[in-house]
Amino acid sequence: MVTKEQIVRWLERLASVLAENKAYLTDLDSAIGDADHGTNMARGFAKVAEKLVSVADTDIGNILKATGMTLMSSVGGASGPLYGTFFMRGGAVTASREELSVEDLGEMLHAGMQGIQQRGRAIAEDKTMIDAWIPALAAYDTARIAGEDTAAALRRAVAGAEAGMKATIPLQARKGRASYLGERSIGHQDPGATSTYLMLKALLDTLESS
Amino acid sequence: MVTKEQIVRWLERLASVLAENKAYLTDLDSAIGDADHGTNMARGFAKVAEKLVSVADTDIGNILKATGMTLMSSVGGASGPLYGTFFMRGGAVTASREELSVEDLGEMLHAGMQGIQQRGRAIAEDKTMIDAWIPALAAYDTARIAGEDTAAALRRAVAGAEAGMKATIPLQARKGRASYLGERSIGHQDPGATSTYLMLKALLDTLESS
Amino acid sequence: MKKLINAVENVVREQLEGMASAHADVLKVSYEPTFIYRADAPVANKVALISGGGSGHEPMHGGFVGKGMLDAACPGEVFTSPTPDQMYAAGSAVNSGAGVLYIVKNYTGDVLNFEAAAEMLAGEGVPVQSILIDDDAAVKDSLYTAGRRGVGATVITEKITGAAAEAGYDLLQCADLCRKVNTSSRSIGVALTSCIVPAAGKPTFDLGDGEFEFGIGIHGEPGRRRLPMASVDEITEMMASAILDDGVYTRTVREWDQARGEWVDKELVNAPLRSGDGVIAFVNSMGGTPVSELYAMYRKLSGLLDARGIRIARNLIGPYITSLEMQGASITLVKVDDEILKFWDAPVLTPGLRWGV
Amino acid sequence: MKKLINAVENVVREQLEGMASAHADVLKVSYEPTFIYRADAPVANKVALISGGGSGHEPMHGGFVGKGMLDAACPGEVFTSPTPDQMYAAGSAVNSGAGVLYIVKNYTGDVLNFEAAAEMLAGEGVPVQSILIDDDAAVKDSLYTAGRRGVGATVITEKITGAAAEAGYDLLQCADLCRKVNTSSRSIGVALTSCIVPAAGKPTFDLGDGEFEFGIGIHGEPGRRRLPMASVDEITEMMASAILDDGVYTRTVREWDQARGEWVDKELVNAPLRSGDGVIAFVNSMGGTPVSELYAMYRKLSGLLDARGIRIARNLIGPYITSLEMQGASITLVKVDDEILKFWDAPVLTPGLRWGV
Ligand SMILES: Nc1ncnc2c1ncn2[C@@H]1O[C@H](COP(=O)(O)OP(=O)(O)O)[C@@H](O)[C@H]1O
Ligand SMILES: Nc1ncnc2c1ncn2[C@@H]1O[C@H](COP(=O)(O)OP(=O)(O)O)[C@@H](O)[C@H]1O
Ligand SMILES: [Mg+2]
Ligand SMILES: [Mg+2]
Ligand SMILES: [Mg+2]
Ligand SMILES: [Mg+2]
Repeated sequence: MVTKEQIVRWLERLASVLAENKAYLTDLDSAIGDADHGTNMARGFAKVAEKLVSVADTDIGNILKATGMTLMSSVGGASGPLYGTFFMRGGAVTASREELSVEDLGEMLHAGMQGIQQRGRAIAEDKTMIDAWIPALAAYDTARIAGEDTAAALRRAVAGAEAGMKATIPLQARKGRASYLGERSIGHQDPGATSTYLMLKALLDTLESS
Repeated sequence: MVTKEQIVRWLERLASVLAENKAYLTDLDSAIGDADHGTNMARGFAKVAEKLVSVADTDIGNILKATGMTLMSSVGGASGPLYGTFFMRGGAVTASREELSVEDLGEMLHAGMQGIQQRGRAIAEDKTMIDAWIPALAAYDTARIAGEDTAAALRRAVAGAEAGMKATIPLQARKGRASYLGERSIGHQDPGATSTYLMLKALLDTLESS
Repeated sequence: MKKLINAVENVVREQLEGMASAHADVLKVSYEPTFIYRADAPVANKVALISGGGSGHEPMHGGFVGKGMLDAACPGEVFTSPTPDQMYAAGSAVNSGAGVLYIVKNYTGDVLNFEAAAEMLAGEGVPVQSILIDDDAAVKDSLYTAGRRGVGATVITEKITGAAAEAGYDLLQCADLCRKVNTSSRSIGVALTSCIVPAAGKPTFDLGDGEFEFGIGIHGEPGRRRLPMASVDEITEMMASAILDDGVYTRTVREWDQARGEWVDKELVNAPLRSGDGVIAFVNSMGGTPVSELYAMYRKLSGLLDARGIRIARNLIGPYITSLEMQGASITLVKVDDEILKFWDAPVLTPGLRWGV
Repeated sequence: MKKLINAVENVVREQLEGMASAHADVLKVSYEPTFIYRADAPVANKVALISGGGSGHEPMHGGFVGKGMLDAACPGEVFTSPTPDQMYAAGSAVNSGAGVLYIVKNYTGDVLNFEAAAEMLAGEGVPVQSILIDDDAAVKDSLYTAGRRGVGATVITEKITGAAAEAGYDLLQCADLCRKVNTSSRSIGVALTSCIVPAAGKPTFDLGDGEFEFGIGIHGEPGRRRLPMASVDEITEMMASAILDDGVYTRTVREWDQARGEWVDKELVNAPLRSGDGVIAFVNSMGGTPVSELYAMYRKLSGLLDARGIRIARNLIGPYITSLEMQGASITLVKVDDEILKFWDAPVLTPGLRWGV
């Protein structure tokens, strides 16, 4: 079970995690992109943290939608509309909810990931954030079906995201800015896959610390 | 006495002297100007050397005028019209002459210097080529009046030019590009005064080597 | 980094304020969200043209707002795509009822943000079309990349489509013309130096004294290859071949289907230039290269086109789509027909491009 | 040095060839001697305007040849003044009988060469006037220097006098108007970086990473002083004060007296700008500074003028009188009256400046 308060604390924690990892993400992006992924994400989630003040009292669906809208209008770049869509779609399937079961959370994550895929059209091994989402949700689903609880399922998801993130290193990018590097994109970890991992990790840490 | 052949040899020698001193003059100009005096003068006298082929058989007046016209249309900068005027005025007072007495040469040099002054309006101690011409011609006149021959009078003129050239070092420029440096122009030898010295020295060397 | 700026956070905002006060007769600027729009917008019965992208490419796009060109432009932070709320607000502000055409450079960031905006605007019942500009011949394929980037052709399509909108073309006609100009265009760019993004404070990339980058986008992103510095004639020859020897370019792009209210795939084809074709030859400075050097490039280019039997019908030479102070240049060739030429020649009154008025 | 050039000896020639082929409808280029002239010159009954100077300041002057501006321009080698034979030949080529006005920037080299040309042309019976442009407020006096250098006002006088000539002003009227614009103008420039003259192959001067040069001419010649790098607001404030707090400027210049056939001295006076005055505000890039940064400068400038009660009647913002790829900017303020504004607004069709046609 994930409560509304935990969702809020997750997003707050994520804002600090991304602020801390700003340079790290930007460095990853400077190797195969334009050196702004850290700045983009930190800027966007700082805005989300501000926004949370006024929406924390509403429901989970609303909080996630507000998060998505805020990311949409403050991140820019490729990642802005992708993560924006993730949260807006996630919000749409959690309308008026005060808490999420392990199934609900899975539904929310799947809806979000589907949004990212529809918007960005990336498939597995394009070397994008999708390469973190796919194994993460596969692991989550397996755990959920096996009857594990939310925290346990999320622990699997985080491990899956981390593996997927690392597996982007040997890939050649076929989507986004990195694709123009061709073979020169090989050998670098995808920044978006990394922020996806940080996102799931922050949710897990929130659940575990409460 | 200076013959027409000596005038031609002078101008030829001057072309090589200026080619040799191109970097030296440009270095002087880079300290207080725009680093082109050597290039300007070398370019102009290379053209004069080319031109001489077709005018060497005419008279001194014509040779000097052709030199002046060639300098006018090939040197550019401040020094182009100044030296151009020098030779054109010098040519005007030596029309149809095949040789020049010590008086004739003096008249030629004075007419030329007057042209430089009318065009450039510099007076003594403005830190220009005029600061070489004035003492040079003063020394020439003194020697001539004392009855010395052309080579002897020229030897005095070259010494005067050299002294005048060196005396530009402590001056603050009041004319030309160097004037914008104000006090920062002090301590540098004027490039135009230097090319004037080289010009007279080349004439002396021509007379002495024949 | 030495630039005529105040605090890096305020660079874009302050430059826009200066622009607004300099060109109050032509345009206005809205902040929060940020967009530049025609002083007389919405223009009754006219299709509204909107473009946008990261800042740092001036005069594009803001400098092309005005009569005969764009109705609005959405600037992002330097080299960062703007966000859907800007594009949506701009669309709402300048739509006269005749609809909104988004002109979108093919950079993933721009594309995704404009797509979100188009959905929002269409959701409000505003007729929307969205055309992708993807003319960068430096990118070889679209199977293993995000497709060709939008570069010099952007300026040309904005000018030509802007004139057509002014002349009364409806939304679908504007979209068709815009797409036609794009599929008639190919570009290639080179960088001699990097630029410095104010917020980064250091050069985007290191380029040795003796090398240049061939086939850059408009941010100094890596090109096809890095080469030893060469003469303008040699560089121009390489650039011209990259365009002239480029085969048929086919790719699938996503366009908004107004009737169905969804994105549909469209196959677009650029045919190679052939002897007998007439072109607009656009020789563009990346910012730091002076116009005098562009003329040297144009000199060689016109000789090369001549030898191929390609006629330069019009030209545009200067800094129009730049990367801050980067030294370098790009060449865009746009195959023309009577319709394209007519709208190219039509009057335009913007801070960045002006003739006939 | 990385530039889009071939051999350094051919830089100017090849750039002119490119320019001639790009703008054949507007201008032609003669070589040996070199000058750029209006395609339709001589224009019957019109006073012919000629300017010139070292190359490297493009679009000035060649880019201002065309309808409503210059009839001819004489380019020298890079940063080296052209020679009298060019100016004389240009004068002979474009004189329609209504006479020739030489517009001469006050650099000793330019002045002396144009003087020689004026004498030659007058010697042929051609009516000649020669007006000096000396607007650089960085130079304090004319007693201990060669006087103020000619900088930004050159563009403005060429535009305004060109329009007057087009409107039928005779030679003396053109000269009077040109002189009036000059004595209504003051400029100040700053450099953030040096440029590289192709033939020299290395920077003209060394400017540390943390400093800028205040009060440069247009070749990066030393300015008033070298200062630690500052914000655009601070730099603009210094520049504006240099112009606005400049007292009466009086100097003696040499002008050609047509009737007497000789040079005569003329005393010229620039009055300080005062509250209530209207100005043309010209914010110019030295080449390498992007137009976006000029807008930041314009933003501050317009605030400062506002505070002084000075109204910006018109503005011009962009790279018009440059020093190759140098980063930096200049500000020129020209006090206007109805005559000046009328001719500023008149149509102009040149590669470098175009409106109304
Ligand atoms: N089409 C796409 N689908 C999914 N993710 C993508 C796509 N294109 C790019 N990305 C992700 O976006 C990340 C880059 O984001 P960011 O740097 O913020 O934007 P930009 O590339 O516009 O500068 C990449 O590392 C990648 O994970
Ligand atoms: N008004 C003047 N009268 C006499 N000589 C001058 C004057 N102005 C400059 N000069 C001379 O010209 C020289 C510089 O010539 P040069 O470098 O060829 O031209 P520029 O200064 O135009 O680059 C100076 O060293 C000085 O001697
Ligand atoms: Mg990025
Ligand atoms: Mg010099
Ligand atoms: Mg980016
Ligand atoms: Mg010079």
